[in-house]
Amino acid sequence: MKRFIRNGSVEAMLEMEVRGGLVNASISGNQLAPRNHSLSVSEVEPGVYSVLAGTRAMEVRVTKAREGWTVHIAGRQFTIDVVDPREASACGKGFGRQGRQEIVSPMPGKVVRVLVEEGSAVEEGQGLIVVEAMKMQNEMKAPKAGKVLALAARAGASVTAGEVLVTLE
Amino acid sequence: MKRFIRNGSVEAMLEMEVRGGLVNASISGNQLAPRNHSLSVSEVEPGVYSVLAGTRAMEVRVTKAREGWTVHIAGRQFTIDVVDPREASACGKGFGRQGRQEIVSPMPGKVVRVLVEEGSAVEEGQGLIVVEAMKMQNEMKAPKAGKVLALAARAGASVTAGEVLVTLE
Amino acid sequence: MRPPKFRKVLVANRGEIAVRVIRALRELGIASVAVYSDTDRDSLAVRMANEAVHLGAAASSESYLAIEKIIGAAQRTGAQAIHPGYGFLSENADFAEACERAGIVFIGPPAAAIRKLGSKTAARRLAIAAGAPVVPGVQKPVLDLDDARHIAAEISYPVILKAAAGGGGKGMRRVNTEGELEAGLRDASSEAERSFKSSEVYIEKLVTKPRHIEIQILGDRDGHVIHLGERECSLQRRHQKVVEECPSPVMLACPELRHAMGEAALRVARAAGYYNAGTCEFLVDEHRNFYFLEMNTRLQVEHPVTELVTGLDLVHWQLRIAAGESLALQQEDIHFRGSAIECRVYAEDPEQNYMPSPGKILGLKEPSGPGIRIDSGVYPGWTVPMDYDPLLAKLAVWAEDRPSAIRRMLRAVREYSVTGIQTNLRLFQEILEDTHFDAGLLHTGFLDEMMARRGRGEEQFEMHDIAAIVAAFHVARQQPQRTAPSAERTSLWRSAGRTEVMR
Amino acid sequence: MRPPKFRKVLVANRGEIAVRVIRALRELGIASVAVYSDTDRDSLAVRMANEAVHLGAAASSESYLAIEKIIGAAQRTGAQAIHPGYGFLSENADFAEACERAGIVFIGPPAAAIRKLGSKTAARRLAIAAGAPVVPGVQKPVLDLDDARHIAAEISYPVILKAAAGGGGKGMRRVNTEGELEAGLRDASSEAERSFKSSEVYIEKLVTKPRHIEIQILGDRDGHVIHLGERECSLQRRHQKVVEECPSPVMLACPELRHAMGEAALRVARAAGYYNAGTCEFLVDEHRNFYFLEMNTRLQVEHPVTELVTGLDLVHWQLRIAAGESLALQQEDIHFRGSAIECRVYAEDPEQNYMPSPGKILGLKEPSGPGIRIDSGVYPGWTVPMDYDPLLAKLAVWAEDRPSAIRRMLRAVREYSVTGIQTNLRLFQEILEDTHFDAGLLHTGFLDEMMARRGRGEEQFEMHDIAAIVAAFHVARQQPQRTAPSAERTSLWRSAGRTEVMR
Repeated sequence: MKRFIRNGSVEAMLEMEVRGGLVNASISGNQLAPRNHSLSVSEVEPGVYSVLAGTRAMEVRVTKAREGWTVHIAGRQFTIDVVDPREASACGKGFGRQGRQEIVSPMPGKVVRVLVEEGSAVEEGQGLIVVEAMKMQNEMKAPKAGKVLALAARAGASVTAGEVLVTLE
Repeated sequence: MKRFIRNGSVEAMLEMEVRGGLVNASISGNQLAPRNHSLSVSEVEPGVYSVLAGTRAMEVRVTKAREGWTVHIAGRQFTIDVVDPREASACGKGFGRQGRQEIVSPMPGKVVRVLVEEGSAVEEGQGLIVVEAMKMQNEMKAPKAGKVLALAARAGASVTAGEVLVTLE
Repeated sequence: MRPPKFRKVLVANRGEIAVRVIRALRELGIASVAVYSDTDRDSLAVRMANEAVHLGAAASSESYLAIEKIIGAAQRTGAQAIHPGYGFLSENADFAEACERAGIVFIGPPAAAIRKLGSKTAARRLAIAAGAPVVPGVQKPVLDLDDARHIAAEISYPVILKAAAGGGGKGMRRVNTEGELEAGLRDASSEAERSFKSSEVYIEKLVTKPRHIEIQILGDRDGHVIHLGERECSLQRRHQKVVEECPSPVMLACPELRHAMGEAALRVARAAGYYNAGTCEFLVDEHRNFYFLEMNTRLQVEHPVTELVTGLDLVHWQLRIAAGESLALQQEDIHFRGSAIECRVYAEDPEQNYMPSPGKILGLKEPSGPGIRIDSGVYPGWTVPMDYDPLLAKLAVWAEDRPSAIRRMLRAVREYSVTGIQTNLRLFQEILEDTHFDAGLLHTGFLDEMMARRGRGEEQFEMHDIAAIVAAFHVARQQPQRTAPSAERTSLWRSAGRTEVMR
Repeated sequence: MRPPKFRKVLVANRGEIAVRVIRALRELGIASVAVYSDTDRDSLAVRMANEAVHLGAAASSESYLAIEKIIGAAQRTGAQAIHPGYGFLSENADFAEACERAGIVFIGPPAAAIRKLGSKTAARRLAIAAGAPVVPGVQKPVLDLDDARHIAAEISYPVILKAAAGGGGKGMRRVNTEGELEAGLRDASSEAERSFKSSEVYIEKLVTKPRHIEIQILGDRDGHVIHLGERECSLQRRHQKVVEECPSPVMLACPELRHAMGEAALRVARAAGYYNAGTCEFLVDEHRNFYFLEMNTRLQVEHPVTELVTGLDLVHWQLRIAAGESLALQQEDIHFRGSAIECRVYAEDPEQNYMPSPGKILGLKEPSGPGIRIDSGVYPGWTVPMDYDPLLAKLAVWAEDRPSAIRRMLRAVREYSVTGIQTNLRLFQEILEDTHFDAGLLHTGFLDEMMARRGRGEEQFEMHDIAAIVAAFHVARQQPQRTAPSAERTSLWRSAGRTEVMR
């Protein structure tokens, strides 16, 4: 089994063979020799794996992230994307910026104030909208100067994390 | 929704209506007027229900028993069978004894000694077979005098709970 | 000891403190009544209480701040007393009076004491009269910008603006120079207005690198008051406590300070006619001068560290005193054993400026074993609502001394796992491993400084590789491989030259 | 305190005690190595250790009793010392010696002390020589039935037969009359042979209604030994402890007894050249006479109650002493605060004569909050193997006095829930609510007597109804109703006239 792996901004190729509870894997990139690992991997609870690398023991937790997977090991956290090479081309997302910028809510919450109007010009760093959750208010600021193209949220509305609040141009 | 309920040796008819998190139920038997209950029932974890009867709060846990369901409330335990009346006739199990008696293992474990042979006569209370689990040995005794018809287990064999070990006639 | 006289008590709160109080009630053989808002129907408190009464919508004004609904719930269920927890109505004198009028015991100090201490300016005057030292400043509300300019210049910058009705860091602004004063005053006033419905703000000298240390007191209705020592609460983010401990490291170096601060706290409590549990908050400067700040007229979030070190159960005592019992303890009966630390587990992301993270808890593994205490209000599968405070649980440890307690807490934090939402658990690991923390060099700016000085640790190949392998393994288990693999195509990533070695 | 000198320690055990020791190692900054059999690959100890080494098949002889495999695992991982836990190799002098030969520190007493105290008859002789009182009886092995008849007649019936190499109630038989002697001797010998590979049995006077009380001792390699008070362990089933507490209720009535028994234990320990942690077991009769029984040359299962009351961490001290540290504590440094109780949570069904109940744990909810300590070796989803002891976890509580500790334990037991397998949790509720237990009238036959005197409580309509309704609701959720219900048929049950009112 081959998979492309993206760990933050770093990408690599993973070849993996699973036999019983044993996983033999090789990880390779452009600049280094492949690194080989032989791990005993056992799913002890849903999404929780007991991993033995030789005698070294680790507990690894995998949960779905907004994109890819969040992996916890020994208090450290990684965000990892796993892509089947056969599907890789379908995953090539556009990275280009079309000059349009969407301001999304960083958390679920309630819109408490809208500080701009549709069509108004804004400066970089200007406050656009205030979202409140858990007694904490978060002011979304304009990442660059521009014009408010669309205003998706009204004061008092509930929003989810990742929901588009304001579109700037 | 109507259901027959068996609670230990006691049986009753349950009529139940579910609306949102609210359950209105009526329980009736032969000898008493129906008892009505209106409960707020919320499944807070799989098989765990937070129940409010008026303001009275209870935590109720339901797990599969070998037959029916085990229900825990406030440290008490009930074993309850729930049968759809439409399927009740299919559930009429034979209660008749045909003189044949099966001795089953009360627990998962290992057979450590077989004390009788096939065909041998046994007296009431005679030891038949010893099963061990968790460092504790359990001697299965003959519930009545008879003859060993079949011996399903050998010494050293692993057995599951409820597995037939000896058949007596 | 024998249980106190109440048969049934209503808990007018939610979350971990409601659970804490319900546990105490169970231990004393008293029936408990929980109250809940729409979003809290499935809360742990409702699951654990003997009875539960619905209040209304999620908004606190419709539920946990709705005085009449709560008193109605107590009357309906026949509760003889109400425990207010902390926050919500716990320091509301009107509520305490409404309870009394309804013939229900308010488990806390008398309404008169709450009023005397409720405004920081009034509390400050009371403290000065009682002979407790206070931070230089002017104890009357600021009239306008000119007045503020005048006062600030007199006590000299830096100064701090504080909401008179405030608490929890709301309505507070540091002002370093006169140029910052106007904006600071505007922000503090409007936040105070929003949070406490009073824009009243006053000005104090800013004590630099202060420790925030508080003294727990306990008194009965006969005027017998004792103190249970201090809690060091200097580790704060946004003026809210994150890590607390007892003893304070400063007391280890200077044990006389506990006695002096304890006496000051008792003078304030006596002057206010205080009874039940309460806490005097102080700033302690680098020369170990201490200044009374305010008195919290309720149980504190961080009360477990005092319980662990003194062996007393504060909620049990609150209930006994409210039921009319005398406090059978003298000051010399209070012994301090070992060292306790508490970490507040919040649903927030310290990496994103403590962004709140409400949502569904998918997995929860709590530490246990020797010396661990957890006061939690959540369980796996529970959706942490966005409507209230982000406190999920309090993790406290006890050990024979501070170094052992730190190592035990580190062990506990590593055992703790919450998935589905972000928590600040990882931050504790950094704090506990910090050399300044180890040395006990604490002050209220500690956490911000620590965050500023942190560097990214050396990353190991192996951890990254294992994370990647287990993630791929997990994905493969969830989406079983297709039986007929199609011809492999070159990755866009690879062809674009973006495949690099994993660092 | 500073951590001891070991860098890495192997834990030669499984279950909750392996987890307990791993936690201590983490707290002291020492790397941990777990060992595991085939059935324990996914055990909590393996999940928590820094390293894990596979030993072999489930049978203890292939794994946790395989001396060479364990020493090999320590050598392979570079562990400097081995903690044996309790049971398995913990009291095996050959193992202690094998460790020493391999240059690995055995965390326990010297092999010579284990040998001196390993046989109960030898220990008894040592105790007599050291001036500790013993139960009337004959300290040499029974030769044959005639010899047994002679000895039993001399010390008078009832007597008790005990395996010389024994422990944990194995190879023990009560003999009330001469008629029962032959069968008793045969059973005790064969059980001793099976359990300890030695059929050696001796005879003692049976003390009626005895309390089982033990004294914890702690000593260093320089011969400095102190005791940490007692544990009351009278609540037993099948001669195995179920509930333990400190202080013993008898000490509350008679505090001098702690001192007298402590001194006796210290005399035995000194006579044996003992160091590290150990426990002297005594019987205490109704007149508060005490008799030395045996010394357990290892950590006890029930050590947490001593830790909770004295504030000392026994496993930390075991590690320090093994690393060569002096015991910095004097007898007068040991202070007893409050009251602690431990309940052993077993996978067994008390309603079916404590039938073992191995299997998969489907749901697990552990209590928490003030004063609760859980030492568990299991987690939800883990399959409790049939191959080992049924101990799942130890639940211990601390409170300021015994009545408060009982009520807190009752609160904790009610919060505790294990589904999927049977446990003895409900039994604790009965014990804790028992008036004889409340009065502290304990003896080793307590539990059997309590079971005999119990009556079925009054059953309430409502609980039965709610159980039935929720079961039906649960079934309906699992099997969504068919859209087109068929015509209803009369129930066989009903037509057979067996439908009765629910009681």
